[in-house]
Amino acid sequence: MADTPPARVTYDFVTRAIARTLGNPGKGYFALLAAAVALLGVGITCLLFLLRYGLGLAGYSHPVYWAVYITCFVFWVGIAHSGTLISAILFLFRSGWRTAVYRTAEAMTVFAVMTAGLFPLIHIGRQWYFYWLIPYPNERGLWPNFKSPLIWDEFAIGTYFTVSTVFLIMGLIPDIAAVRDLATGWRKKLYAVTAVGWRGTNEQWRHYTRGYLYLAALATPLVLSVHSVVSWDFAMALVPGWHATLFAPYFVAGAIYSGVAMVITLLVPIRKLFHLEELITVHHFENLAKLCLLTGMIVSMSYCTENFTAWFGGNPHERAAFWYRAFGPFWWASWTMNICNGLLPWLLWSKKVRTSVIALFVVSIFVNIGMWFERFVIIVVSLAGEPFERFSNATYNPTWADWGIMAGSFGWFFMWFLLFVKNFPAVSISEVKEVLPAPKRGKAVAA
Amino acid sequence: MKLVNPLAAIFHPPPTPGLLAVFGHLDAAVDAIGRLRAAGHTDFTVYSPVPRHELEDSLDQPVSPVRMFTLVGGISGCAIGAWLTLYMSYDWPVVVGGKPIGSIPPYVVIMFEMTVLFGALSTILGIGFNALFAARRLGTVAYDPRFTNDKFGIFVPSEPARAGQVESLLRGAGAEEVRRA
Amino acid sequence: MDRRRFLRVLGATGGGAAALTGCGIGPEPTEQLVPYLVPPENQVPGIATYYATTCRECAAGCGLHAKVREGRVIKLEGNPESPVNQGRLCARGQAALQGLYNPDRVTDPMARSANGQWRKLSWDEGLGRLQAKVKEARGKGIAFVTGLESGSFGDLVDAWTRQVGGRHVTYEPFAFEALRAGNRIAFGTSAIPWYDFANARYIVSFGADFMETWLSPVGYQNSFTRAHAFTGGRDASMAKFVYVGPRLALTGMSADEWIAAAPGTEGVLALAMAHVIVARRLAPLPADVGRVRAALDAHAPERVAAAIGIEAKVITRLAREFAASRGGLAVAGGIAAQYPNGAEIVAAVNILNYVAGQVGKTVQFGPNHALAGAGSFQDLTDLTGDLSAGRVALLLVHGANPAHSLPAAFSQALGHAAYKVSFSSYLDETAAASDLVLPDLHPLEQWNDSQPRSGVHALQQPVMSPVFPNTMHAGDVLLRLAGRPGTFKDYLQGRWQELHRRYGRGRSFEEFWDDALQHGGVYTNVPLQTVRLALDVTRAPALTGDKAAPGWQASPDQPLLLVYPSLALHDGRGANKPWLQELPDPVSKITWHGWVEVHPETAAKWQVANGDVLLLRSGHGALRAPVWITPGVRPDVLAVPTGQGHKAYGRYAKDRSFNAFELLSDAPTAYGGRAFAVSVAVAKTGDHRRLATLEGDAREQGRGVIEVLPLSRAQQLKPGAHAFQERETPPYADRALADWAEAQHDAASLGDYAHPHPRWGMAIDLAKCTGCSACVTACYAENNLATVGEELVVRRRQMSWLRIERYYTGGEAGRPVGAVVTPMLCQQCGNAPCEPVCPVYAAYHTADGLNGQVYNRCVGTRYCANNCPYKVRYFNWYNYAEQGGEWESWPDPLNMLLNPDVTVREKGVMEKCTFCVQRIRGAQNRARLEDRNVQDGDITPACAQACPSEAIVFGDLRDTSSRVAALARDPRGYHVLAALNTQPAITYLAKVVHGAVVEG
Amino acid sequence: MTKRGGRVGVGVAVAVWIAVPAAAQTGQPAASAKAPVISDTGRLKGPRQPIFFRHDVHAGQDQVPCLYCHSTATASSEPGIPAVQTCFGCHQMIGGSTPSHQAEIKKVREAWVNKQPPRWVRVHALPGFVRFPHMRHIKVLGPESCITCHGDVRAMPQVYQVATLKMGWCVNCHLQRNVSRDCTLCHY
Repeated sequence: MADTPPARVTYDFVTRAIARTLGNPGKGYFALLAAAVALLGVGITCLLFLLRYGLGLAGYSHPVYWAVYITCFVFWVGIAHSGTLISAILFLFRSGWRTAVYRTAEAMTVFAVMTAGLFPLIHIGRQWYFYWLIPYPNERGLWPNFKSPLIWDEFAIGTYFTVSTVFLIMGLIPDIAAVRDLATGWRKKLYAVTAVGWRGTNEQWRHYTRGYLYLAALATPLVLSVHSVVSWDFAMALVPGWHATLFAPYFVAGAIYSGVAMVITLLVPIRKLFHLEELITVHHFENLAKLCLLTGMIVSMSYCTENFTAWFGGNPHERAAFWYRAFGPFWWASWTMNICNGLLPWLLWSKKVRTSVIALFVVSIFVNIGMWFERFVIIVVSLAGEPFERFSNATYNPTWADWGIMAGSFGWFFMWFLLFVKNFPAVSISEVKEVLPAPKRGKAVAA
Repeated sequence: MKLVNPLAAIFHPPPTPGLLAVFGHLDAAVDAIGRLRAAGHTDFTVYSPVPRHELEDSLDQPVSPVRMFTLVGGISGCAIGAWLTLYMSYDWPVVVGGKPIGSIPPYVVIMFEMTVLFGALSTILGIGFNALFAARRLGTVAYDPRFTNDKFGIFVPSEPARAGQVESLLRGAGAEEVRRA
Repeated sequence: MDRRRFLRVLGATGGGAAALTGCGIGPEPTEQLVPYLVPPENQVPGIATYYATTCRECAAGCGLHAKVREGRVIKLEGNPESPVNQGRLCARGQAALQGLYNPDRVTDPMARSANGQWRKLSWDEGLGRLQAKVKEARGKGIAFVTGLESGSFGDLVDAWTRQVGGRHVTYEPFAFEALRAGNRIAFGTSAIPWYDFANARYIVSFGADFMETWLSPVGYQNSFTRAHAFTGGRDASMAKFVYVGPRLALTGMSADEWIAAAPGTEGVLALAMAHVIVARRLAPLPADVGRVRAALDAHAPERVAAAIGIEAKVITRLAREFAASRGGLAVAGGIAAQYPNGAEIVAAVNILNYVAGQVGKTVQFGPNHALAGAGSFQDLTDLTGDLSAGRVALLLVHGANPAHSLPAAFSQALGHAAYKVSFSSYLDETAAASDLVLPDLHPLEQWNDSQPRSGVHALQQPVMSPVFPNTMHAGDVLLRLAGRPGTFKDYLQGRWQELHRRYGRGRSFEEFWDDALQHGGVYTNVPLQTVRLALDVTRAPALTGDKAAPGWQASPDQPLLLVYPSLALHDGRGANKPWLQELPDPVSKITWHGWVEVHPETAAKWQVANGDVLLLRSGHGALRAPVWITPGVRPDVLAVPTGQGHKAYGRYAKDRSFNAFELLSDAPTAYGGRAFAVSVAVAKTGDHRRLATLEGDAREQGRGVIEVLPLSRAQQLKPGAHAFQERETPPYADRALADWAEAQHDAASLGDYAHPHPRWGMAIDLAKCTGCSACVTACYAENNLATVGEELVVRRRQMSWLRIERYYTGGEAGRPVGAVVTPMLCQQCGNAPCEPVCPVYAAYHTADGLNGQVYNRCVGTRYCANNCPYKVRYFNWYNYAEQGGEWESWPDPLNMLLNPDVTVREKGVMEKCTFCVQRIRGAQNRARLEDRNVQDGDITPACAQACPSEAIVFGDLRDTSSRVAALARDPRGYHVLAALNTQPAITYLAKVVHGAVVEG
Repeated sequence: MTKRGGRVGVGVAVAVWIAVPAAAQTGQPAASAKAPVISDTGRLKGPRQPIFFRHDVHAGQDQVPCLYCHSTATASSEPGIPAVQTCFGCHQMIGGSTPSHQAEIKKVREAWVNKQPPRWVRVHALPGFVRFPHMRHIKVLGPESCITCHGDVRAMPQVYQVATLKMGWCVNCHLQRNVSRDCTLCHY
């Protein structure tokens, strides 16, 4: 660890600092929660209209059969990825700094996957038959088509949601026990149940640490696979601008990039509001920024590769698609994406930026916007720009139904996230202690 | 003869007699474990707020059997994935896009996801089983809320007759506090 | 559909309906079964019966086969026995169904009460009122306006008007007065001859849009294709087609050469060509050519080339080619016959045909068109004058809507008529201004006959009981008014006694009548008449040589505006039929509204873009039209279609876009016709509207969707050659792919795929396809396609399974402008990209090689549509079948035309062309009942059946003896986007052009 | 292709008089010899029809072949509901032996006279997206095969649905008989 925590950060300090975040919420919290629920209400209203009248209320047109909903789907799945990256991959890499931020990231993962998972259900034409995608024995003797990338998606997203939820709950158990032992009243009862009898005995830790390791080992390839599978939704199709072998690594990098940005976006206010400056230090932010920088560079590289192969490959459809992206009617979306994702991460080479929480917060928001537009460009602009035969070329105009449900998804996500941070430790208690020097007789020695 | 409520026996079992030592320092707890093991104690319980390798080393327990659960779960998940895709394809053969009916490459994705899903779920099951098995006496041994905060603890079951000896051993190792239960 | 409503309709007419096959994707079946009281003859529930009748949508009089299921007509097809249309049918003819089932039909007799409201009457009341008015108006002027009626009804009207001392005015807004006048000038006869396109070797059209609205579009298009099609190894090469006109109309898009002569100089060009032929003796000249020699000398190419706007050597070349072909055919029509000098242009073209020795060969007087009998615009303006002067006490209107096509004068004049009676089935502008509406039966519900051209006696019979039982045949009304006994059917049969005497060949009248009904009429040959140049031929001003460029003079700020009839809506009578409104105009691809065509240079000069609304002001009226920029119009010319701008007429027509007739003068031309060209002042309004177009990009951009071969190259192709490389892959990769496909086929050989099966395929000959879009409407009719309305077309939600793509070629750097068209429909790929991506197998491959789409399995992920490179999958964004819903496509009783063999798709479901799988399965069922295999020709998809050019052939590709398999082997054959290795089942045969190929 | 011609076929009745015994001679499996007398119609299975038409009397006891009334089943995808004329053809002369029969037959005659066809309640229905070509099934399985889907109506005083007529049921039969189960066989 680069900088030693101040001496007053002891085990007891950590427990109390984090347990304090679970106190009775203030007006600000309820205001935020109400805003999230209101957004969700907007989304639900739009969805009800959609169910009643049909998908025509959204802005789809003839060649643009997927649009904002699938954009949001990919966006939210992408957001999810950094959580698992930080909690599983960095766990395997034994990166000590992850402990302070991983819980937030992982909760974000679960809620982002929950949000993402709604979109495939919302965007299908006959939402009430969504269960036909599930291989269940039925009277008709029909099964789904496992050759369809959408079924891969269903399995990938389903597995990802299950595993990341399990992983989150696993990590929470010792912390809930810690909170239980400090709490009083109804909270004590709640935590007593949810801690499932955790006491930190040697037997518990023995199985727990082993199991946690294997879960991390399973989650690591999973996280790489999920966004690869999502990218194959596009790469398996022959739409120019989609059909690229580059897509899996490109999407995974992009996902982590956007996810890390979202972690920063969420952590900055949480740190401030919950007074966790001593636990989540600038050092943590700098490490996140470095991750952001790395993945951002991969994404920039992918953009260059994509455009280069489109030109170098000589395929007229491919060339036309990329020309349309840059200079067609959606130039603004493409250039938003290019500037936010391709140019902005270069700022992170500067240590000044990396160590300025405010600067990082601003950059992270732009990265989020850029990454949303990246998906929009890939999905909508590719479909609109080069439908192989020019006669079907058409434009696309999103409607209130698109924006409403997208807003609703943010409401849904933040509602769960806000409920989580106020009721469960948003920073891991036991794991932060792991990287602190253990109390020893005599003077404390760095672990 | 007084009837024993079986539920009460499960939820409110009689406490196990023994001593609970509270340690403020990790090395003191490690020291105590060493002394207890040297003295021939085997079934004492160690509490710690964090998993520490020092404690693991001093306890020298076998590797958790959870990994077998993961392995079996993963392999069976992969097999279920293969069965699901191939059986369902051939049960009602439908040709799509000129591809073979049982087309392995796309099914690898399903097999992989099922491997992870079943591997993860059986890992959880493994942790649960093992921890529950280990915890069958848990309610009966003494506990202190500080163990999830900043204190380490050791509970040594002992007959009241031998308690004094154990207590002095614990105190000698540096226990801040020793309670009889 | 609401079956109970349907049953009520039939029940009221004494019928009943047995178990109807359900429409609708919902699981709710019919709850009640109502049996027939008496089973109707010739009708078996579940099996279609066909009745022969005649189309009355325009003056061409094509023969129809009406397909009737369970007592209701569900589709109109061409009658193969009719010499008019050879079993083919245009979009308008097929859409007659939507006139029959139109939700805005007048259901009962109505009279206008004192407060201006409509009040329903009983028939006795209505007839009594009319009777009284006739009595009252006797001697004070009675006028009966009808459309062109060349049969018994027209005669009855004639007889009745004579009886009551009135007059009968027949009015067709596009009546080709100039053809009659021009023929009178040239040959002294006002007959309109029949043109033998099929045997022409060189065709020059001076504005004649013979594939759209000119005389007999379906028949002429069919025979044009016979001359202009390319057949490998044929002795005679394909005829060359030159189109002369200021605007590249649909007909012009098929031309090998487009000459955008200055408007009004078409006749000069014809005379210049005639001059070359005469001066250089390129053809054996007729004896009386001397009569025009002086006039021709005044039109030497060098003298007139500048006025026409082309080079003299081009004129000489055209004349040489025309004469050398020994089968030249020059036709004049369209806008060329609607200038103020239209008659002279027609006369000039006649002279060209005459000096080339083609009159009597490709131009045949004898089987003359009935249109010659139509009244002229002059007749109507005379009537308008009389109306305004109060000299008409009773006006009766049937089958015409002059208040729409003469919006200012006639509407005003109507106010001066004491009493106005309309027999219209719809509340059109004229009917809405009437005092009494006595709704006629729809032509598909009534007896009548017509004589579209000499020798063709076409019968009309009711093909179903009236949809609205309280309507009455106008013929019956007249018979009752005249106090004559019997029904109109009796009257009709009475008139057919004479035909029986002539053509009965010893059969009883009953036999003769039944035979005529079965065949749709009596078709006889008419001897040709010989015509000679008229003595006073040169008296026509244009032929004197004084005026080299008659007509209109260009001026930059007063461009010439041409008003041309819309192919789909014609003069506006099609405007209340959603099929026709949603049918993209074959040229502009715009639906549901009008537009003004502007050349790109002009648009750049004015700085207007597509959709910018211009204010066009002529001396007679003004209108606002959105701009559509096209290279297919001269820079100094604007063009607008007719058809829209109705003030009444029904929900689909009313208040839609503009009425182009408003710009036109109400004064007749010298030849009694109407001038459809007018100078306009143009002003930008600053408004903009999104065009409801299906066109994405007007240029094909070398995507290989449409391939074109020059004739010289096509003629060299030997059988077995491949003009188009199938894939951009080296041979070894091709072999590997073939081996792979073989292995896949083996791997899939189980279940339904284990046995040898047909592979249904299609061949589309682009050398024949003209882009007329009859197939599009046929598809709508056969497959229950929803019409979605203007707003949704703007958002590209059209459901047209089959679309005609039109790409422009040339235009820049002086390259000649042209257009290429292709039908684009599901290619039924062997390796279909849409199939593997469907998560529920709703898109899958059938054993017989179709790209199945199971509507009831579809959950609507739309992945298939994204992955379809041909973009031929369409999604049900809304519930178009919802009764009373905002997007309802078939408001009652329009839903009665739904094909019970095809599921009506629910919202959220993907749909697409299935090669009319219901027809395939039907043919297979029939073959199975007869213990035989399906034979080539048993199955004809709706598009192939309708196609006037016979460009589409369907069949089994695995049956090497089938027509389609032979065409698939044609060296001109290619697959669209073959490089994607989708292995389409549709083989397109490259278009062939005279001269060089111009890239897009 | 003439327009429908004659309206009322009086000769139909005569034809029926000949057809019924002829049909009886075609050697059909003897169904129940005598249809039972039913006193309590309320307890019969199946929906109640406007006229208590007894298939057990017609098809069972009197052995009228199914195709006599549902004649189009061999030619069309629709089996056809017999027209009132068909009923009246026989019942012009057959008036019924018991009062209850007579009462029901009177309804048929009234329907004919009043030109008001009865509104039968549909028993066997398929969703709108399913095509079932009756003629192909009869062609392959024979004219006696109606039982396969409709049950033995010869023993049903009032017709009720026997088979589920759901997709799995159809597919099962197609599998057993090794015929195609291509989706567009039935769905288009």
